[in-house]
Amino acid sequence: MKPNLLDVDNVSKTFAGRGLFSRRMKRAVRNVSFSLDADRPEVFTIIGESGSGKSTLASMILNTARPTGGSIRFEGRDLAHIRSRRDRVAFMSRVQAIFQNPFDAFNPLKPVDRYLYTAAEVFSGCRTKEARETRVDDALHKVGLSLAEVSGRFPHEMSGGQLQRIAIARALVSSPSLIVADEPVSMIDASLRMTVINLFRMLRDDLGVSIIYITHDLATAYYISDRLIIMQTGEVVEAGDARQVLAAPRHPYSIRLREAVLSVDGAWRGTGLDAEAIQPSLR
Amino acid sequence: MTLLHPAAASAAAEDDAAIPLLSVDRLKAYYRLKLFGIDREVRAVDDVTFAIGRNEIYGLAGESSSGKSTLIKTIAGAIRPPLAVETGSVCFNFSDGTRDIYRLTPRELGEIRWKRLSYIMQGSMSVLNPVRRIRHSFTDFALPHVPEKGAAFAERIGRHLERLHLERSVLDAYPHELSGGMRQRVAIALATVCGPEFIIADEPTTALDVIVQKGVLAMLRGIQRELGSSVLFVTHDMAVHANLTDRLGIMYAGRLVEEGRTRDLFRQPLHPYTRHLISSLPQIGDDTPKKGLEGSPPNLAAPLSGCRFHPRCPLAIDICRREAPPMVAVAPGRRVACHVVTASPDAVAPAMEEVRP
Amino acid sequence: MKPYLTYLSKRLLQFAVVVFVGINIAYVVTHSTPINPVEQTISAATAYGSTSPEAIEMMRRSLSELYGLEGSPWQQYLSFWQRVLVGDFGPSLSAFPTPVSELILRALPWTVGLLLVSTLLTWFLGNLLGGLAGYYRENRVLRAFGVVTAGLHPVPYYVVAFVMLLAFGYLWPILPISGGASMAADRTDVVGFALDVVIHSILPVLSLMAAGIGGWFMGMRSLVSNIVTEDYVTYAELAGVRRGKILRHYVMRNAIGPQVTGLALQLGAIFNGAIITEQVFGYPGIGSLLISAVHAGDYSLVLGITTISILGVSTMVLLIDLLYPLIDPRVEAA
Amino acid sequence: MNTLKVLRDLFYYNKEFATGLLLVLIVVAVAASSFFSPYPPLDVYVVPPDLPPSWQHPFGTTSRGQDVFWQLTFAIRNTLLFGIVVAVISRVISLCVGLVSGYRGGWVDRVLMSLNDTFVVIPLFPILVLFYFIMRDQMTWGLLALIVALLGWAYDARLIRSIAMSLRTREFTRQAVFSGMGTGRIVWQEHLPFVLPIVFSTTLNNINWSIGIEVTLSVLGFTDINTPTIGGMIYWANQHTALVSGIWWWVAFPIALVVLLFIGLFLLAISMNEYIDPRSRLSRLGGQA
Repeated sequence: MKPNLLDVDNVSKTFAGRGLFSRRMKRAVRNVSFSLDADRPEVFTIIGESGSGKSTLASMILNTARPTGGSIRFEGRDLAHIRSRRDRVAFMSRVQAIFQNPFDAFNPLKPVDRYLYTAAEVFSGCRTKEARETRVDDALHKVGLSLAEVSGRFPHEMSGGQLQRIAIARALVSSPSLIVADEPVSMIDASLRMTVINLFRMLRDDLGVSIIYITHDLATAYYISDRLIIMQTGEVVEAGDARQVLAAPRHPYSIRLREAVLSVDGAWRGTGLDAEAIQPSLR
Repeated sequence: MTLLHPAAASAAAEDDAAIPLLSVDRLKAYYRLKLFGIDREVRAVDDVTFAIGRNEIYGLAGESSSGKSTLIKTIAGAIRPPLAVETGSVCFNFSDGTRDIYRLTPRELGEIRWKRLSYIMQGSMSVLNPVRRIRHSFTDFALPHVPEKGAAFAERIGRHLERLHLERSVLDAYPHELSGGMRQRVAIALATVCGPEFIIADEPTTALDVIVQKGVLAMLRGIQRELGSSVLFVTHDMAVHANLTDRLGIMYAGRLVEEGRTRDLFRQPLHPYTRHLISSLPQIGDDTPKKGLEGSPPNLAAPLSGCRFHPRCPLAIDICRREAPPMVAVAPGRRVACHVVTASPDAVAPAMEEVRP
Repeated sequence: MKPYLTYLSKRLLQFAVVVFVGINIAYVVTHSTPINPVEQTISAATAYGSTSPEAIEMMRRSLSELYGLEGSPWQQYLSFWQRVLVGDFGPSLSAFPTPVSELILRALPWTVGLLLVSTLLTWFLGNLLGGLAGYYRENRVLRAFGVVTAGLHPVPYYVVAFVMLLAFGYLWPILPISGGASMAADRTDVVGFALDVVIHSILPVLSLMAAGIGGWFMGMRSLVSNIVTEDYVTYAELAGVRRGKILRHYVMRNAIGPQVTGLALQLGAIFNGAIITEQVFGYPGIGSLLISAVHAGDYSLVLGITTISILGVSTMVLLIDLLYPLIDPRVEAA
Repeated sequence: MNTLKVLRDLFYYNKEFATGLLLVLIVVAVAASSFFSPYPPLDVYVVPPDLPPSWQHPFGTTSRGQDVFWQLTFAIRNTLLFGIVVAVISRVISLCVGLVSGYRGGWVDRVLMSLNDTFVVIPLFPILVLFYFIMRDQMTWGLLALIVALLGWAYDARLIRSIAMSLRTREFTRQAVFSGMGTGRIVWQEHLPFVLPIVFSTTLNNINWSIGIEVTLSVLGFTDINTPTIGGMIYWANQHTALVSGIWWWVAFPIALVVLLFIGLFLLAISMNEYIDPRSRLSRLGGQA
């Protein structure tokens, strides 16, 4: 039987508390499990507010942090067995990452294309300049750009949407089968946001790449995801089909989260917030 | 002081109601930078005119580099080089007289601050002095502007906090001891304790979690209704505008492109940019495909000729490349700056059907 | 209270590390020399006079013990620590048989007084003026002061003291240029003696201040010009809070924390400066004692002063660190 | 970015940089002219002693029969060289400690920084004096440079560490990791450009500091007094009570020259700040304000 693309098996992450004598433990992620099927590429969304542990979970899947409990297997292989640089490179060529702030995700002192070339060289073994350029140009075309538009440009010359598309192209250079995107559109202007979101759909449908989409925004999650989990203080409180969960959440926290989403319908009815009791939920 | 005939007085009051609380007239505010001998001029606010009446929440929407932050800095009279006002005026018609904010001495400006004009900033962590207890911040900000002193002043603050469902014990805390949502509530309490006539709110909920955001917005709305203040509310989040604001102005590249009642604007956006913003908004339960807009906002240091939206506009015609469209009233309380829309408003109507399935 | 305890334990640990490393450096230096320190010291101590062979032999024995050259290396190391902890460095060789500790105790008040007065004045004035200069950027007087201190800042203590000595000793001799008090001072006349001490301290204090004030001034000025762009300052300005209040409670209050930390980090350097300044003005403190001890080849005194300096400076640093939470309520983050 | 263009811009638009560069160039020129000296540096009584400045001896002569100007050229050369050697050695230490501490974090960082803070706090001068006291005639110029460097790296290591730490959390570092760059490539290609300006600026300040130490120690006679240095000149002048006997030029010119050097290096160091500040650097590149 073919192994799953990704198995997150009862994963926990505990941080030692700061301080010399106070050994308070902070449990950032607690007993999280889910799997992604290798034959059915999907957009799998992790929803959570700040402090929910969603970013910690993401870095464990990306193998930049080690779980303190449970295991993560990619294509049947435990990430804990990745030790050598060669193993890490092989892993990264299959699992790639996209970050939150496109304005910070490129070294401001260097042209943006060097990341693409490096990826082509390291992951795809392109020895010659021509091979690298072809590879990079291919990846850029997939996100609607071309090497001519990007070559030699500095990050400050580009918009957030363009930069994020370049970041996606950069992740695509090695033809990965999984991309982890941590809040990829929260810093992008509304008019450019959907371009990036639609790219994920294209990656899934046309290229067969699975996406783990991490966000706090339920509306984009509804728009793009196939399945989702909702996390609160390190735990998964609800999981399932994205549309079903968001249409009718069951866990009290999911319900509160769902109710807090501001819908544009408020403006239509002219009611907006007035319907709410002014008694707010004090934290 | 002249004694007015009762009838005349009421006429004056009616007059008063007609005069908007804030009138911004043909305002231009530019950044002038000089570095290593290269001069640069960034036209962050370029010819903006609008007005805000009493007891309303006016929303201002726009993306990064739309100039909305600069606009509110200018309205708040918080101008520091390299930002400078080129032309135009910002007039407040407060209950005790009209003031042009750029004709005031620093002293006069200091007197209206907080008492009549207050401000809620983005990022509550950084707006509260980290080494000062909340109580002292209240004293610093409010004491000079209210009649109460001593115990009566403390009582006023206490009552105000209760009104906002905050415990009095927050007064003894330092900012870092409060959660993010709590700090933002305290910041709102601080901005409203003097009962100001006008409140500028700059992305006050952007950094907050969704659940907390809703509570803070409800609180802001409640206190506004109670005080009868006017609020200029700035955020890029259209969903917040939809739920909070009475009227809405859309900014693009330093200019106001559309303005109207929030409800009308969402129901029938006219400007192609507004239309895009609203139609591309993902909604739970809405399965229609949404599209992003091609291209990116123009560089304000080298503005385009004509309409600044034309390179990205699906409706652009020849004149859009040559002439900047003026803001034109197309209906009562509704203005839009678009050659195509003002030429044939009917052409826009069919497009509206796409917005709501 | 708990965060303070955590903080306290961290600072105490750091204090222990500083003392441990510092004393070990002193140990390694004294025990790593390729030459025989006993013979070296004897030849230096007896160079300018005839000493009887018996006395030299006695000296040799007591020196061997003093240098900790008796017994195994481990025993030597332990006895070294023992001496440090008890504060007993034996008799001075140059002022035999006065104990080293007595000489140090005699000199210590002068140094502590000079350091305390000059450091507090320098720190206070430098930060005050620097803060004003950062807040009132257009002020001409403060700007001029900035240029002057910036010019003085890179010049080391010795050169500043030396130039002061030239200026007030030779070009315009109005102040005493040497000693801690007049030789003929009547110590029973308390007021007169105190005045005499103060007058004698003016030049050393002034030169320490001249060399030190620029660092605080420029540090504070740049801190303040960063802080005035912080949101909480802008916000207070938008609220119409009076400028004086903003300067005091919003700007200076937030800048003072880093400057207190800075004081703790600079204390070692300030102490170095004081030693040198004392020597230039013949001030009867630790610095002058150290340098004359070197010239006299007085090993026990040199070692005693070095260890006392390390202990003293790290204790002062610890004190500053412990006071820090009073200034910054966010001590947990430290 | 070509460095030459940056330097040119700095020279034209930054008063501090231009003045500092000029001062340092003057001092370097004086040091360089030592190679054309008509007198060997260590020889005494080669000219008539105690002559005031004149056309023949522009800075006068010493009581030991040396020409002050030519003696000064050797002295400033040695002093400057001392400063540079100390700065280079201590830069290597502080870069290694700072970068390793910043990148590794965790217990490595805690141990290194504890050690680092110790070196910041410990009063250096008594230790140097103790060292001289033990070594005496073995105390050579090179040994002193090594000791001063070993004791003088800590303050700047802390600075470099804080930059390294903030760079590590930047997203472009993660982008580089996921582009397949190894640690070495990230450190040298991605991060070094951010650290270099501050390293340069601290180098200048460190040269100043170590020259200050050297001058002080030699004035007190606690170094190898036979190598001509600025401090050594003042030491000999004091030995001959030059000021009391009115030979002011023996003291005044060395002090004036070394103060020029101090101020020049300091101005260069602070003018670097403008280049270091990422905001002004970005707007130089033409970024959005």
